[in-house]
Amino acid sequence: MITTPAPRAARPPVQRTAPVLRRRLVGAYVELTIDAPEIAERTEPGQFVAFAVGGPTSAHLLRRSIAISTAGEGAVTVVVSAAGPGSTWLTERQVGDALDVVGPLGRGFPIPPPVTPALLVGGGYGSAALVGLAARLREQGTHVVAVAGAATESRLCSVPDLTRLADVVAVTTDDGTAGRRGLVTAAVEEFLSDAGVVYACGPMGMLRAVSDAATARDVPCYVAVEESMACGIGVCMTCVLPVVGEDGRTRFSRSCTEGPVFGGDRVRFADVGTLPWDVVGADAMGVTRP
Amino acid sequence: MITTPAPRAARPPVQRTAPVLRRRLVGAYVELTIDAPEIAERTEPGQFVAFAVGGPTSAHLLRRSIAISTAGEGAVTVVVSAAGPGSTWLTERQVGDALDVVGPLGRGFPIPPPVTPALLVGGGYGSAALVGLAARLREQGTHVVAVAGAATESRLCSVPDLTRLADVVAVTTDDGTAGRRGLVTAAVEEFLSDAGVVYACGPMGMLRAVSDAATARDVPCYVAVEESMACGIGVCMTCVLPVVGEDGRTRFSRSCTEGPVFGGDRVRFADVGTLPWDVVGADAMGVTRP
Amino acid sequence: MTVVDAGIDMSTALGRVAIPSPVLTASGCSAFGQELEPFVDLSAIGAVVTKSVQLRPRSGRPTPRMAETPSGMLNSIGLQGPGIDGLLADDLPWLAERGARAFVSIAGTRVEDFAELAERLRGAPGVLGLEVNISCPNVESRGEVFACDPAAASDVIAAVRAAADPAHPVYAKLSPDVTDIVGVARAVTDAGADGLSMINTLLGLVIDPDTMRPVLGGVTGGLSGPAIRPVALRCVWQVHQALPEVPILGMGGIRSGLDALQFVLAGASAVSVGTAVFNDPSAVARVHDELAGALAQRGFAGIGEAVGHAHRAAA
Amino acid sequence: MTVVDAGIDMSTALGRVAIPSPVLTASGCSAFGQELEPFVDLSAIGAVVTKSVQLRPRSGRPTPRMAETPSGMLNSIGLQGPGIDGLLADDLPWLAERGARAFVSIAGTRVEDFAELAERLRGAPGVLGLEVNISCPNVESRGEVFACDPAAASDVIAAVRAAADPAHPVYAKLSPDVTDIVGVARAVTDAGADGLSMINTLLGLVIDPDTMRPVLGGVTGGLSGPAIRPVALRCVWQVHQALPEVPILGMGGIRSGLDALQFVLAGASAVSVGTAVFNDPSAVARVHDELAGALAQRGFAGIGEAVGHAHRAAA
Ligand SMILES: Cc1cc2nc3c(=O)[nH]c(=O)nc-3n(C[C@H](O)[C@H](O)[C@H](O)COP(=O)(O)OP(=O)(O)OC[C@H]3O[C@@H](n4cnc5c(N)ncnc54)[C@H](O)[C@@H]3O)c2cc1C
Ligand SMILES: Cc1cc2nc3c(=O)[nH]c(=O)nc-3n(C[C@H](O)[C@H](O)[C@H](O)COP(=O)(O)OP(=O)(O)OC[C@H]3O[C@@H](n4cnc5c(N)ncnc54)[C@H](O)[C@@H]3O)c2cc1C
Ligand SMILES: Cc1cc2nc3c(=O)[nH]c(=O)nc-3n(C[C@H](O)[C@H](O)[C@H](O)COP(=O)(O)O)c2cc1C
Ligand SMILES: Cc1cc2nc3c(=O)[nH]c(=O)nc-3n(C[C@H](O)[C@H](O)[C@H](O)COP(=O)(O)O)c2cc1C
Ligand code: FES
Ligand code: FES
Repeated sequence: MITTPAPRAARPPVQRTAPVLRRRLVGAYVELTIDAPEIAERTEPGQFVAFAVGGPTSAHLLRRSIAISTAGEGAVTVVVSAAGPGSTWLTERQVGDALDVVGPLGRGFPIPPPVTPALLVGGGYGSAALVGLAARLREQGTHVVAVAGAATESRLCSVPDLTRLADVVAVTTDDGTAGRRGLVTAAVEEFLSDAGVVYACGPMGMLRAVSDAATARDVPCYVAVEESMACGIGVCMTCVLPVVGEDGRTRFSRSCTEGPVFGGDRVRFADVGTLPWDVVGADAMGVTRP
Repeated sequence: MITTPAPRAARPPVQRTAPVLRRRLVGAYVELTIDAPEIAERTEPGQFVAFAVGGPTSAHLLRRSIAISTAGEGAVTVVVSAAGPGSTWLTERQVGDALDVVGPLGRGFPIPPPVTPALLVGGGYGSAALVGLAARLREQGTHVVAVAGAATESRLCSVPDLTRLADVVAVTTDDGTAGRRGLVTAAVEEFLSDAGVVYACGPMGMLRAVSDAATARDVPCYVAVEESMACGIGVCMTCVLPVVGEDGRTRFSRSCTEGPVFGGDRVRFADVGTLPWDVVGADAMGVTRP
Repeated sequence: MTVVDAGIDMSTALGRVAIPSPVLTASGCSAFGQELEPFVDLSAIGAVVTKSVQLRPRSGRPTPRMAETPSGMLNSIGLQGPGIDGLLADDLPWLAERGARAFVSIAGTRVEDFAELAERLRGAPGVLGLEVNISCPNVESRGEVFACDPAAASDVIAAVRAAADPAHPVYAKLSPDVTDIVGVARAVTDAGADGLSMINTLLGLVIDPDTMRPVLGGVTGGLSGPAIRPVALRCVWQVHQALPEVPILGMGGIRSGLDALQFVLAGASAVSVGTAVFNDPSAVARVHDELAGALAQRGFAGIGEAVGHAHRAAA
Repeated sequence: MTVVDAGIDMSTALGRVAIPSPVLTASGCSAFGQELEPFVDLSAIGAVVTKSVQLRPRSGRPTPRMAETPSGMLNSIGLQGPGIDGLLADDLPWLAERGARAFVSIAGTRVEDFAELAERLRGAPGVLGLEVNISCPNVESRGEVFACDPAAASDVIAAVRAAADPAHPVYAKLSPDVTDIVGVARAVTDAGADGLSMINTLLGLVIDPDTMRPVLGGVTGGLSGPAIRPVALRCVWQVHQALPEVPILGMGGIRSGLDALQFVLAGASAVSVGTAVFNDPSAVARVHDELAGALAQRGFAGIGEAVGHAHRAAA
């Protein structure tokens, strides 16, 4: 394995009621900035927050996890895509509305020494999660190349921010409505040779492709995964993935507290949704070596 | 029995999405006016509407029944008191928000010949339900006396409207913060001798007292009751009261479709919440004549 | 949702009797149909499943009869109703005149009551079949609910099947409050049930924090609505898996076409919409339209193909 | 809600062991307590009820492991956990160091497994007692769940009671998916249970309308959350009515102090907060405060007086 697992965040999360300070449409998404100083001051790039949805009459009990795009000056910014009822409700919040939020949650991206050139790869709203990271890397003088891809122009995200922060930015769309036509992975191949570390956030298929490409070239790659989460804080065990630990053994690891940032080479993407025999404790489930 | 049961409404209800046109605080209540022409044109004084509450993420399945205060010019006005989660949600609606509403529901107040002097008695937000009636009676030249009572000033309702529409208005509060100190019933006693018909809307205790007083003087009295309703349209049988029919037999009658307006002398107030042996079908429940 | 009208074949059957739509009302949630007329074309829906009727008129229980619960409600109506005479005199003719099909729910506290009701309903106008509500206390067995005892449940169904018009399909309505619903399903099917209605309400209780007493006059009541949908789907799934040839009328928390689709995929060939009608009086018609759209979007030519599909896809 | 701190006596007991608060976590809904530390003072709550542990470490089931449902959720975790060795080595010492009480949930697929777990937990630091999760398939009886069979359930409880530290109260955790919960309660109490935890999840199913297959890898899963609260309250009510002297740890959909109050009034002397923690990580502490306020507002001097009050008020 090339990667070292991301360390635990330095500070624990808090739960707060945070008013919406700003709301902005960004292509197909809604960007919300909330007033949450104690969350902002604790945030490390790559962490996420969890919002209660639907207000006091809600039938939706579970929080929705949303990656933190940027955190600073007392505020936290997120980009939300209206997928189902919970995220749709979030995108409908207006300035002044109060949100019940827990964060920052999970582990951030490990930060490389300043001299290591970094390649950041975002897919869809996944690019938002890389903005804080890009800022942090730029701050310490790291050379940053960013690739933002999406199915179509309206589903691109954070391109202006990344353009401002990165040394090089490439945009790809599957349908060619913006940037180069094609998948992000094509652009990634091109920049990989100059990269010392890769960070990726986006759909699972993309994470897998980016991680495979980087690992094949011996470049450490960190991915921020998106697994269905019931609690977001590590107590329910719904969000697990088969991840290879430092001892070489695979465990079902919680993406909320042991992730969402994992070494890409450590995530057994092909086995997600299955129970491989060599996962620790699979034997007790009756799964034996084939 | 002095009263004839209220007849069915002339026109059936409709279900519509109605935007809020106006929102106004009235003491402890919120008055909402909604844009619902098809409901407005069908409304008879005394009918009610039923609102879905909590929006698309709501855990509250049941509609909330709210009396219609006035209906006209394409709009319906209601006065809502924030009691539990559903009514609180209603009071939080803003101009432009869309409400899912069914109405008009139930039976209206039977209208007397113009020459019959009418006494209208409202308790708390119950006074709102009398405004449309007062307007209708005034239109046909009936002499109208209105008594509006409440526990305290902030819980009075529709006093300006009733003052405009009625020939005489009396206000009472239990704590004396407005009008005369005391219960509405004291004022009622005073006006009863000149009344040819009484209409009352308010808490059950008040309805019973007003109805008893009127009936004792042989004045027909119609009350609009408030029973817990699951459907509001007559299909669930949750909202029943023991009511004496024209054949003299008591039935568990649905307050949503056979009411909410009942002849006060026909409602067996003392037996509400019990199963008297002489209710039609009580024998099949194992309740026998004592 | 966009409703795709791709000429989906929505006709299905209750037992061997064809119906034009797989979406029906649920017993006790649409009375005898009259009140839905302003909102729904009663002749276009699968059938009106009438409020469970007994031999004699019943007052039902004292109020309070309901409590709202998270995504559901508790009721304790106590089967208020006109009795079989009233049903035959007023309600069935009214429905028949309008061309609406009545799937008549019958209830009783003795096996003979059920049989007598079935007998009385032979040849009644507009009656399509019988749904037997066995979630009633059995007076001959210290009040144990028929549906909770496979033997008692079978006795009722056998008696009804024998007494009923042979052309009337007889559906047994099962309670989820049992350790082994497949066992009950098997027993009543062996006794002659032509189909199964699943599920009736779950037994529940709510305490009023103000009075500090149970809210309902009857202490416990029946829990219904979307809250119970996962339990209902599990029952339908288990029974269809064990008895794939037995038709199922699925219900429990159906509110949308996609909810109905889940029941169909799990094995129901028709569905009832109950509590959702209280939220949306036109729910039965809306669910029909949404279900048709959902089936079309998924490439089904008709509802028939979709019944039990979730089991087959596994193979 | 205004929390009235009127010096309400919130101390209660699990069996004969005193605890300072009647509000506990629920097994499987707060892992082993660590992750709640930023949100809750673990030494102030009644106890941390730990995730059910088995003899060996378990991976749990493949994902997806959950589906959100109206006012609830379905889960199929498959008891992922470190096994008893891990628990003894890491989790219990961690809790003990912080002065938190551990009510250890144990699970197995054979009677002997349960007994061995109880034996291993004798004298372990910080252990207050055992909650026996009998909602597991019994490998010796074709996978029938222990909790659904009074005899199998009693066997487990008798074996655990015999093997456990005599100072440890043993609570049997009951499943609502039975025809007669009072019968199961009576059987396990006769077998030596010091108390009853009620209820575990209801068996449910959700089908994904896109894949047209069950959402969960394990097909069915456990339904929890406010949706099931009326069922849980009914179970507590029935069992307390039949066995008023048996202590009950009530749970199922508790989200607020008034929800907890309902359980106490119905007969629970303590409560667990499960799924609500996913909505609000500080729920356990909040429910304690709200319950204290609610009891004070109603004139109770302590929680003890309120236990079962809804039954007494009837008289
Ligand atoms: C670490 C993390 C970061 C995320 N960041 C973002 C972000 O920046 N912007 C954004 O728009 N979305 C983000 N998501 C996805 C977002 O959480 C889901 O889209 C959202 O939960 C869907 O909720 P819903 O009510 O709209 O959909 P529903 O389908 O109704 O959700 C039902 C349940 O499934 C869960 N669920 C459904 N889809 C997902 C998913 N893709 N990932 C996780 N859980 C899911 C929900 O949380 C909910 O519990 C992130 C998810 C995770 C785990
Ligand atoms: C015919 C009629 C006319 C009404 N007119 C008005 C009005 O003009 N203004 C107004 O503010 N309120 C009115 N109400 C009362 C109003 O419907 C209830 O206050 C409201 O339903 C309470 O809902 P909630 O969610 O706030 O309370 P909750 O206590 O959470 O309600 C729980 C359930 O109980 C029912 N319920 C609770 N209290 C009542 C009640 N008093 N009457 C009927 N059902 C109840 C609710 O509808 C709901 O189904 C009327 C009720 C009826 C039946
Ligand atoms: C108010 C009410 C009354 C009911 N009455 C009956 C009844 O008379 N007979 C019957 O078999 N089921 C009755 N039921 C159960 C429903 O028919 C249905 O089985 C159950 O509510 C689940 O479906 P739902 O969640 O769609 O309501 C009643 C349900 C409710 C809510
Ligand atoms: C994700 C999850 C995991 C659970 N794991 C366990 C478990 O390991 N052992 C157990 O006895 N109960 C387990 N339960 C059941 C809960 O302890 C509780 O009995 C049930 O969820 C009802 O309470 P609630 O509605 O407050 O969650 C689990 C519940 C959930 C939601
Ligand atoms: S979401 Fe609960 S453990 Fe990760
Ligand atoms: S509220 Fe349903 S019948 Fe009256």
